[in-house]
Amino acid sequence: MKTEMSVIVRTITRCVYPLILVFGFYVIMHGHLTPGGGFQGGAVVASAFALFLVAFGTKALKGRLNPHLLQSLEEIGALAFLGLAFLGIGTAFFYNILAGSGSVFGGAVPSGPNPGVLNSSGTLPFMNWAVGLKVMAGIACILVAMLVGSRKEAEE
Amino acid sequence: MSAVGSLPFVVSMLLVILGLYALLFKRNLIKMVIGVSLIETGVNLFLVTLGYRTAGVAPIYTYAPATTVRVLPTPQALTLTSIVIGLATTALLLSFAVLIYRHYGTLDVSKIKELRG
Amino acid sequence: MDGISTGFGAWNPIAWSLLFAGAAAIAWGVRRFGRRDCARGTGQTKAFLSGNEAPAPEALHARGDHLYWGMIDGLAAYYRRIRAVHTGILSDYVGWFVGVLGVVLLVLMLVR
Amino acid sequence: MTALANHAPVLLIAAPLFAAFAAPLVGKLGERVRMAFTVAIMGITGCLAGLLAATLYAQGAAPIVYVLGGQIPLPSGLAVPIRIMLEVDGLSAFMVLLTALVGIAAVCYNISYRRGRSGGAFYDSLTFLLLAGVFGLVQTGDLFNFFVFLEVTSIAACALIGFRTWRNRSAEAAFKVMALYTLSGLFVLLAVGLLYGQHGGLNIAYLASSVRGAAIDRVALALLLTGLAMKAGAVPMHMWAPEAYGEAPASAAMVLVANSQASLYGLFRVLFTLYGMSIGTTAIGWILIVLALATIVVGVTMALIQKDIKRLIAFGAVSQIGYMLLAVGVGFAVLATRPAFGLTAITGGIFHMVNDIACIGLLFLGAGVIVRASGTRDLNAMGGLAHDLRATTVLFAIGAFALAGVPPLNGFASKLLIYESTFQLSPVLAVIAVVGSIFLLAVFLRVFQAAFLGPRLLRGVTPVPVTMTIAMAFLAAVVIGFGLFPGFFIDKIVAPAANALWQGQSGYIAAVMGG
Repeated sequence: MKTEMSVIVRTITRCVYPLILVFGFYVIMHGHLTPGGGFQGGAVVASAFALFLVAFGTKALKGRLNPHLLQSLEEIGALAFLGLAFLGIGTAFFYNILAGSGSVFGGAVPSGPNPGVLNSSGTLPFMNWAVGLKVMAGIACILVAMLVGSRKEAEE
Repeated sequence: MSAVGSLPFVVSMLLVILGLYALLFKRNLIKMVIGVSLIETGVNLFLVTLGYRTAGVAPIYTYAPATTVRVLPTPQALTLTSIVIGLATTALLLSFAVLIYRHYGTLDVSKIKELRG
Repeated sequence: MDGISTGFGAWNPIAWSLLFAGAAAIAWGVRRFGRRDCARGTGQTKAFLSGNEAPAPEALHARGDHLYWGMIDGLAAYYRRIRAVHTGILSDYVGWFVGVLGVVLLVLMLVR
Repeated sequence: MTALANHAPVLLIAAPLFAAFAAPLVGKLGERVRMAFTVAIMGITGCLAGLLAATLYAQGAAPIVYVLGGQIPLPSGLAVPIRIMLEVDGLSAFMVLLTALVGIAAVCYNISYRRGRSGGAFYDSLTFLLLAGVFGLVQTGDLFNFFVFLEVTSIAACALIGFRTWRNRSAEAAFKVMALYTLSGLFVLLAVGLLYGQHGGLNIAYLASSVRGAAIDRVALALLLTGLAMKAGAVPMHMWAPEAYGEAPASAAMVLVANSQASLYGLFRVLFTLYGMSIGTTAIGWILIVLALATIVVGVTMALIQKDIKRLIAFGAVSQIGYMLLAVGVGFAVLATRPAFGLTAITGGIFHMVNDIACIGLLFLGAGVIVRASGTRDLNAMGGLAHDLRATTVLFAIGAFALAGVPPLNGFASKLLIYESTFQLSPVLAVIAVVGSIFLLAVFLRVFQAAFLGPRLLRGVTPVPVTMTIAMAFLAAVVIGFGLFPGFFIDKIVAPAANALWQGQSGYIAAVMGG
């Protein structure tokens, strides 16, 4: 496999890469206000990784995207999601304890047309972040695994 | 329901049938994965269409006046979930296709039949 | 006593086990009537094949394919067809699936 | 204790899910820590399953409803239940116990399965993910979440089938099974969409109260029936099953059979609870009976000619699915007239589920031990393994004879119920079922003779870890216990499940909709 693509692609990638990341994090952060959320934002961020891999080849991967770290991040994201669901166990699993409580993300939502209150929805933004982390790391893992390929084991 | 209103249903069923055609008659594993994705797209389109209301706005749009008609959020939630699941299944299918190519040296489905009889 | 009744018959595993144990005890009693002077490893327990030398036990083991070959041979026509159905090709599997779906759909639509 | 019992339905899903995500992280602390962790979580899950079942049986026939993210009980006065909910009735509790049984055996067997090799943490992770999916599948009261859990089990199952990436056949089997699972899942989703469009709800209880058997309902039923029957492995849609069970590692094959039975549970739930009497039951019952007879016949006859020991047991597992389908098909065919033998048939079919999973699980674990110890799967190369694997020989024999229905083991008790009840609908059914059982005995006598008896043919048979034998001994204890005291177990756990199918529809609806 050719290691990297032409200079045009590499330059454009350098320009667009941070923008994609920012947009992805925006989608994750505003998941409770606008269409989108953890999965969509995570997929956007992961698409930046995909662009990086395609433009610079697998060799540039070394030292930048550590698959073991990505795996751990994915599991931490999943565990965080599960933990947030557990927070509501006093009432029911997934019960939103922060909504309307006045504390972080506990703001009241005005009725009628409004620009959207970022400081609302209780545990949902945290769940979006957890899912976003999991999807980002998970898709990046899949990409790396598919590109690098699994090593052949000579056992059994 | 008008003829135009039922068009999305027709298209979604067409997508399902196209996908089934790909699964039944295409010999390349990658094309079969595409067939599975087509069926999935058809079903997703069907679900989204179920919740659509004429001139409705997205149910999460905070600037919408209170009187506006909104589309049903439930089918959209279903579709999103189904898209996420579809991503996982497609990734898994493609990974297995990569493995099969590595072991068998071919992607022709009629040659990948060590397990038979 | 624990048991189940099927409305047609009854089944009591404890009673059955006791009966089985009784039968086993009787069999053991009968076995005791056997001769005590039979000794293993001597000529008394050796297979007699018309005076020929018996093959090694490894060669005598009935392996997987040696069992029921007669029955499988008798059902050869059936097995030829049923093995041909298990092609191992994914497209055929999908075909069976869609075919069954069609039949079920037809039956459900026709039979009210 | 009460609080724990209240939350038991969701904790049963959350605990294995937690283990699935945490296992690779815990695995970084060392292999022993991870093993202790998996055993602890499985122990907790088993206790929760027992607690849930005990709570349900203590409160009588009414199902337990658990509402995610909201107050329990439901806010009353709702025309349409909107929240995601879990609903546990007698049949769900039975399946929960069955899954916990399988999980305990699988985790015990896994302790030493990947010791000292790579990927053990991911193997544990996938096993727990599959278990979480099955727990969700059998408890959910929501048709869309049923689809979600179906797909969770599909993904975890196929990852387990293709786990041994260095085997070409594993990749082949995993690809085929994944494609078919996805297809069946999408058909189920299409049916869910049709029902949603027709009735405007996804809750099973709500849908059950509003389904009237219109044309759309019938199309949805056809899609659900075919999709779930395929995931259960009914002939002629069974070809994936021997590949999946045969190529998956031994403990995964056992959990896969539990997964197939969970799909069968879904089929029963759809037929009896969702549709019930709103459609003509006779025609559908006979569709199931025809599928079941084909499954029994093709399963046992194909098992007879296999050379690969795991593939052979896999065909045996396919044939056993036929007995459950036959019994419940008979029960559904006579649902309108409700003669006494219908309930007997359903009782037999459901009792056979747990008997089947214990025996088949024992056989798969035994086959795993054989393959690990001897290094071959070819039945023709084996012989005299009883010299080296004494405990495995005895345990394998118990499993094989129980599956073939030799008294006084558990397979006989459930098969007797199935024979005698199906005989009253049509003697032909019972005759085919009995002949299938006899063939199965022949199949396992062949395996036993070829693999265990005779002189020692294989050199260098390695001893197996003791935890594998413990897992098998646990299942063998279940086999013998259920065989010796069938009346007790039928009374305690099978009868509530059978009643939930036979006349539980109104109670299931009332638990959510009220009144």
